[in-house]
Amino acid sequence: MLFEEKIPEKLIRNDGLRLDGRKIDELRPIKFEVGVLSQADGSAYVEQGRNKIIAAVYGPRELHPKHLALQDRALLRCLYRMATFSVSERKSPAPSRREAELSTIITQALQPAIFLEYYPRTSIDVYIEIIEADGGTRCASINAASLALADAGIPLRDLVAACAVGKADGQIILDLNDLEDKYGEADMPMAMLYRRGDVTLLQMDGQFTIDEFNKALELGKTGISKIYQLQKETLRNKYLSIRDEVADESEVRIEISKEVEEDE
Amino acid sequence: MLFEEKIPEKLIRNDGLRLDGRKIDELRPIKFEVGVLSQADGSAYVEQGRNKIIAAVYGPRELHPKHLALQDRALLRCLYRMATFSVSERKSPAPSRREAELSTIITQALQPAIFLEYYPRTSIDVYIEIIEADGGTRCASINAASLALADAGIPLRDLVAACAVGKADGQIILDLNDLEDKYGEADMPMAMLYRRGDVTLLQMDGQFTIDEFNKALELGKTGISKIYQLQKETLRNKYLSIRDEVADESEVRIEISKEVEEDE
Amino acid sequence: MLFEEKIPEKLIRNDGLRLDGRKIDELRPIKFEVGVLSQADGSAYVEQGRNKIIAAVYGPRELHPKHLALQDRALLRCLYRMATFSVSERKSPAPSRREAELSTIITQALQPAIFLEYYPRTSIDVYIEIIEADGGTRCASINAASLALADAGIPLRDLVAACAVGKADGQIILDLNDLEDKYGEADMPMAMLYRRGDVTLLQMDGQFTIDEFNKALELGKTGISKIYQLQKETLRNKYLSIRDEVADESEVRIEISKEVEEDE
Amino acid sequence: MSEVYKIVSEIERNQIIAKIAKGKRLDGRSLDEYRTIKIETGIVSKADGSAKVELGDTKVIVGIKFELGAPFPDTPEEGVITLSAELLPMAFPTFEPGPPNFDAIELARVVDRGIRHSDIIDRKQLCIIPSKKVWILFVDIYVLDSDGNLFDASSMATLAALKNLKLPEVKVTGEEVEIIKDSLNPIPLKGKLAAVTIAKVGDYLIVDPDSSEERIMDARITVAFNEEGKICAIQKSGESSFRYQEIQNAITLAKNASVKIFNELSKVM
Amino acid sequence: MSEVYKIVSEIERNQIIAKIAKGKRLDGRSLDEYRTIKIETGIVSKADGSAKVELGDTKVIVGIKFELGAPFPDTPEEGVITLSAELLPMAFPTFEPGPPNFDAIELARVVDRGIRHSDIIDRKQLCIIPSKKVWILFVDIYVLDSDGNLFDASSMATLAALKNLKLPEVKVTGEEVEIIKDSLNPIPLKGKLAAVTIAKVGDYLIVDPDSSEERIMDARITVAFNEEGKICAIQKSGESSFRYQEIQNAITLAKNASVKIFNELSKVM
Amino acid sequence: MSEVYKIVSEIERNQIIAKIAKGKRLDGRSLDEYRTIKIETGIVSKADGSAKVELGDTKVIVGIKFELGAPFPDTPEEGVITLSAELLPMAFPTFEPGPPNFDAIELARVVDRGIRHSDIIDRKQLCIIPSKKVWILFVDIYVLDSDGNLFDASSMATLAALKNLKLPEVKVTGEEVEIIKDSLNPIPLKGKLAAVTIAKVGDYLIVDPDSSEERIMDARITVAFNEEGKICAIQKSGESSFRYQEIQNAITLAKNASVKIFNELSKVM
Repeated sequence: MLFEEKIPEKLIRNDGLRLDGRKIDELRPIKFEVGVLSQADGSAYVEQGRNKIIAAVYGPRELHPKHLALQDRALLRCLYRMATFSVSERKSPAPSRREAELSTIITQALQPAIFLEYYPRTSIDVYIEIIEADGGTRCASINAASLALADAGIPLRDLVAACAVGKADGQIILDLNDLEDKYGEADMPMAMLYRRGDVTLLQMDGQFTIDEFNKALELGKTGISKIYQLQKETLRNKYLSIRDEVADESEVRIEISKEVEEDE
Repeated sequence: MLFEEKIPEKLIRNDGLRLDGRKIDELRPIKFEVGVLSQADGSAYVEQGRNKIIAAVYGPRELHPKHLALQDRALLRCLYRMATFSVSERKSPAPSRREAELSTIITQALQPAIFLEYYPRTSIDVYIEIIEADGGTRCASINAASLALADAGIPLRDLVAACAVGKADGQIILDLNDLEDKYGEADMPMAMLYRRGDVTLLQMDGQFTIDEFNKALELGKTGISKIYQLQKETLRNKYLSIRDEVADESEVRIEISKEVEEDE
Repeated sequence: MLFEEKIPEKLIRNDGLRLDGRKIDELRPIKFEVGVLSQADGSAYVEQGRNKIIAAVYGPRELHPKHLALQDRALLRCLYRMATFSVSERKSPAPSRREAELSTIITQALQPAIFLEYYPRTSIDVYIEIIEADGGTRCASINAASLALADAGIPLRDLVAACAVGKADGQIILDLNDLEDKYGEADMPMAMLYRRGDVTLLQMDGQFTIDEFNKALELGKTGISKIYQLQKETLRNKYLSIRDEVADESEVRIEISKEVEEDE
Repeated sequence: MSEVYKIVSEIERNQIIAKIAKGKRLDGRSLDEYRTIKIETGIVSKADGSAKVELGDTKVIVGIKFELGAPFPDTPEEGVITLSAELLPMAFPTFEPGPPNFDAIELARVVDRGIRHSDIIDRKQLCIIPSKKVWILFVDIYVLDSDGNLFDASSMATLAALKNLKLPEVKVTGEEVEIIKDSLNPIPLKGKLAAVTIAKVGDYLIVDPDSSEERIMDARITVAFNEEGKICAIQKSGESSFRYQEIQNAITLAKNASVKIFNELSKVM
Repeated sequence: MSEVYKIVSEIERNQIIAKIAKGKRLDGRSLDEYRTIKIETGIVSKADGSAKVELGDTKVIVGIKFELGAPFPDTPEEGVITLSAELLPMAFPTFEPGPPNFDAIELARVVDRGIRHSDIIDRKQLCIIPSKKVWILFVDIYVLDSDGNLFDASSMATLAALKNLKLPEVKVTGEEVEIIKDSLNPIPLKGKLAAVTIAKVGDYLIVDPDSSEERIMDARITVAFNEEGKICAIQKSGESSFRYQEIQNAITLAKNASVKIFNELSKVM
Repeated sequence: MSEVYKIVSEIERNQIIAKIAKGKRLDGRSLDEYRTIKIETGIVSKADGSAKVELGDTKVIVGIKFELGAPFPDTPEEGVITLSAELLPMAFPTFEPGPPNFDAIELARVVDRGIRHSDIIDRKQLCIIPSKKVWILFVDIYVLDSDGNLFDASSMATLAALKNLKLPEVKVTGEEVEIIKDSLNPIPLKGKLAAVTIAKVGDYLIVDPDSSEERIMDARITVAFNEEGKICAIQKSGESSFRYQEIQNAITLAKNASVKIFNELSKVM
């Protein structure tokens, strides 16, 4: 980082909006795309604010080395990596502890969603690459990975949607950007199997009174519900466009995972 | 090390005693304790001078990776590690070559004592952690490991006892402390299966005439005999205290390894 | 490198000779020796200019780890390493990317020569150590490795001979030395199964017009033919000396690989 | 995991849940009961600060070494605290030697985040010359004996070791920093921190799980409080999820249990 | 390689060769036909230069970050360009996570050698104070989707990213280098470079192999040309050999194909 | 170790012991007989010092490179000698590529300790400016062919390479150190060192074991002497033990064998 960043005096402006013009309970602009890679079994591209993230899924497939195989279910392995140029100061290409930690955190957030017991002794590998980072990459990665799993046709109990909540200038805010993440008073990433009401990721850094915590938890759930809807729409559109393509050629109809569709 | 250490002018005072007040053939104060950990199969805590060392034993147990297994005996693996804060200058947490070397040296010193042939294809793992170091950690570690092996109920030909001898101001001295180790003229760690008269560790750095060497070897043996007695007492006391405890409850009598007991 | 190297103004002198006195199409002095090590199955020592290189071969032999084994042929593995003191500036003892790259390049250059299909599930290991480097170590290593393979009695389709060509002061030159490699305009290492006319190594750095390239390719082939003859002579002499030795003792005659011998 | 082990584990899980359903745990504790805590400080004379915590059979040692060094470019007026954790292979049958795995990294991060966000240490007081020279504290956690709930034990031990830490005075001349011999002083800590771990086992929440409970639990949440009762860090971990409502119940349980930890810390701080 | 896989692969190879013998490839291309090329620049705002190339289904991103640093001792008046490549495990079923393997190292080296020997960048213009301060460029290639011919795609993406790179102006006072804010300028590039890969399949040579062709090919040769038509780098790779005459034929094929690449690069450079 | 190998090894051991019991070894030597020693120096022109030793079929090369650098803080007036060893995979069928294993580390340590404690080199003469600039010597041992007794061979080769080492003169101006071209001088060595290895095979002690004897030996002891006959280093290694009395016998055997080594070293030193 050659040009020093100026520390913002306030994160919430006098008009009650945030520095990027958002309301305190407003998500950043989101773009979801699925089926973006030719070789992977499933893939998704996510932009959330200026985050640019690709997730790809391979599996269920034979697992190497074999001694890692689980007898009663598939082994889910997520790998979160950042491109060297994805952040202001160049990231070393060597895997960092933070990447190792987030890889496991993301695995734990996705695991309860997958019918791993359908595929004993195999692996399901999720690869996540951060092309550009802008705060909240772990949540955006979970959103991308969840879409890629659905795109790969892996049976899911529910989609996993994720979003951070936090505190800035004493107010509870939704979907923190880079600056808010860095200079805010609290940051709490969450992930849920939204329809089921299961919380699969919850971390918090900063300071919350118990009241603030409860308020934040509720706001997080609201943000997650919106992301969840958007994920489903993305898959529905993809499904329709596939059906159109197929219809042109042969009138055959492809069904995607019922789990994804039924809750409209 | 922020405060520079003053190099001592002499290691033997005019009154013939050493800087810590010991006679030239005197051991440092020793404290042995066994059964100090709840999860390990056997464990021991040793203080020898200001050395503070914990040793723990797991095994005989299934060995990973399997291709390391020996068909005709158990594989003994010792791992010697130093806590970062155990020495004056912070030790890097990465394993050092010295730790790797001492791990093998200690394995070789203990190996002849164990009936490894009783447990083919298994491993016996000895973990040693130096909490605080004060010269002679390899010998103190062998003493601790030997106690932990006995505490784990692993059949032994004999206890292994270890002690260093050396030279300071031209005199042969027993059980070198940190300063004597660093500024003395020779350092010779030894380990023996005392009752059997087998030397399982012998290293020397410094300069000895052949006469001095012979004198040092003899003094080392004497020091080892004292440590050996203390090891046996420690185990006997533990055995008695277990018997007492057990007696209180159910009168059942527990036998510990006959090998350890018979030579009184 | 404590003394700075002077960059030469010209690489070809006014008399048309190169700085080391060679003609533009002349090889450096070469010394080939086989059977130089006692433990390896085959070995060779090569001096090419001031390059000093040892190659050794083990195999065909059982392969560890086993999952690397190929069902239909032997696995050829070459390992190219440089001694720390082989170059002007001390080389770090850790394996470098360049060493990893050259190891594979050399493997690819040798592979087409070997009847790997005769020895499924085994490995043939070629170890190359650069004792001293003087430009063109990859070609000299291939020459050494090829001799070591023959010395190990491994059946070969043909010997692999290698040599670099390049450009200096606008002229196409054969067998570049260190200076020519560094300050010349192009460097193109080549390896061939000479008798078969198969090119197994071809790399180029620098700038060639297509005409220059064609000229260089032809000159390279000529250089390779000379090296090839020398390799065969070396093996023939060794074979004769073995036959002599054997004859002295027992009159038994040893045949070395027919492949190597037939093309005289 | 072998089939046999899985069955044994399933039986064990059922036993533990059956007991919990009756309001008791295998070692006799009630669901919200914390184990005995024992804290000692100054146990390693070559460390600049040290402490040992026993939480039931769990044993953790923390040692601190200081060094002079440069601050991070983005916090030129703050000292550096580098916290890491080792799960020694002696501590548990399945712990293996080697570089820190996820569990060790997570342990260090959770303790670090609690300390960091509770504002217990003013990092500015570790600064000597802004942008140039600061104190760097290496805080190293060693788990010697692992009978469950390493987060809470390590958090206590770290706090006690920081309390035990002594730094020398320095004399600054231009950019030269001279350390004044035998001038060791403790550093002021603002308040205390209590990290409390709650495990979910089936439909039950239990406080301070031991290793047998951790083996069969579904998920776990650790909540760190400062003395004012504010939450300073949360970490949910484990392969399963919490119901939305359970999160709130866990926070309440943790808040109540924090009282005992503050009491024990008060004895040494 | 399992026996089954080997047989499948043998069948696939025969199908591809049968088609090639008739002058066509599985995707309908002729033997000397290059796939569609799509180049975008400036795709990562935190990178100092970036580009994405799609070559058929192959997708490669290149990002560049600059730093101030010291030159190499033997080139005190030249900046440093450090080029590396990652074959992301998402890009192909058999790519694995971990440090760069031979394929990644070879990819970076071939691109690097092409750039280096084509003299496209005058490294001297990256020098600020000789022997002391120069620009160091970290050029990182990420392969996202690997449908064959990574050499050519990465080479194009690297060139486009270099064209997209902007460096700030500096003010030099003695040995102090101050970077002037918001003063970014592109660096001048001299000409362009086209790397063209030819695969050998049986007795045939084909241009721009896709992943199915690479799987069954015997060997491969990549030739890099500058705009004057000079050869700047060659790399033969693969486990088999080229006949002496085939080498010369491959050079001609590559020369012809380079025209399309120069055309596409012209659109963004 | 496979069962078959074990049986073969048992047979081999019995054969060797049977022969030794009659006072002879497989290669015809007597129990206290050392193999032929051949020492060459200056074999690598790019090294600053080098030597090759052949001990029977065992072949070891040592090369030394110097650098200017900082001394260790606790020995500010001494140069640094960094000694390491590589057991090249070409040297023996079971040697594997990779970072130095225990055997390589032990080899380097034993040679290092002998050199260090024999006071052959006055490290003070490697000091240029106390606390600031000293010569750092990298002494690298490469085992090319391993037919047993690497300790003794490496020790001789290291000594010969040190004798062959030449350092340039320097001109010191303030804290600047300038190296004077073409001003190479050897460094003075005080005396010599002989490391002698004795193997225990059953109840017998043999001098200078070859690789077949090392394979079946019980334990080994290496003793290093200086020219005055003082012991400078001892290393017992191997999985078995020595009887107390055998230790003293081994020292005597080693002392006698050291004469031959001193003789050979005298030819090149």
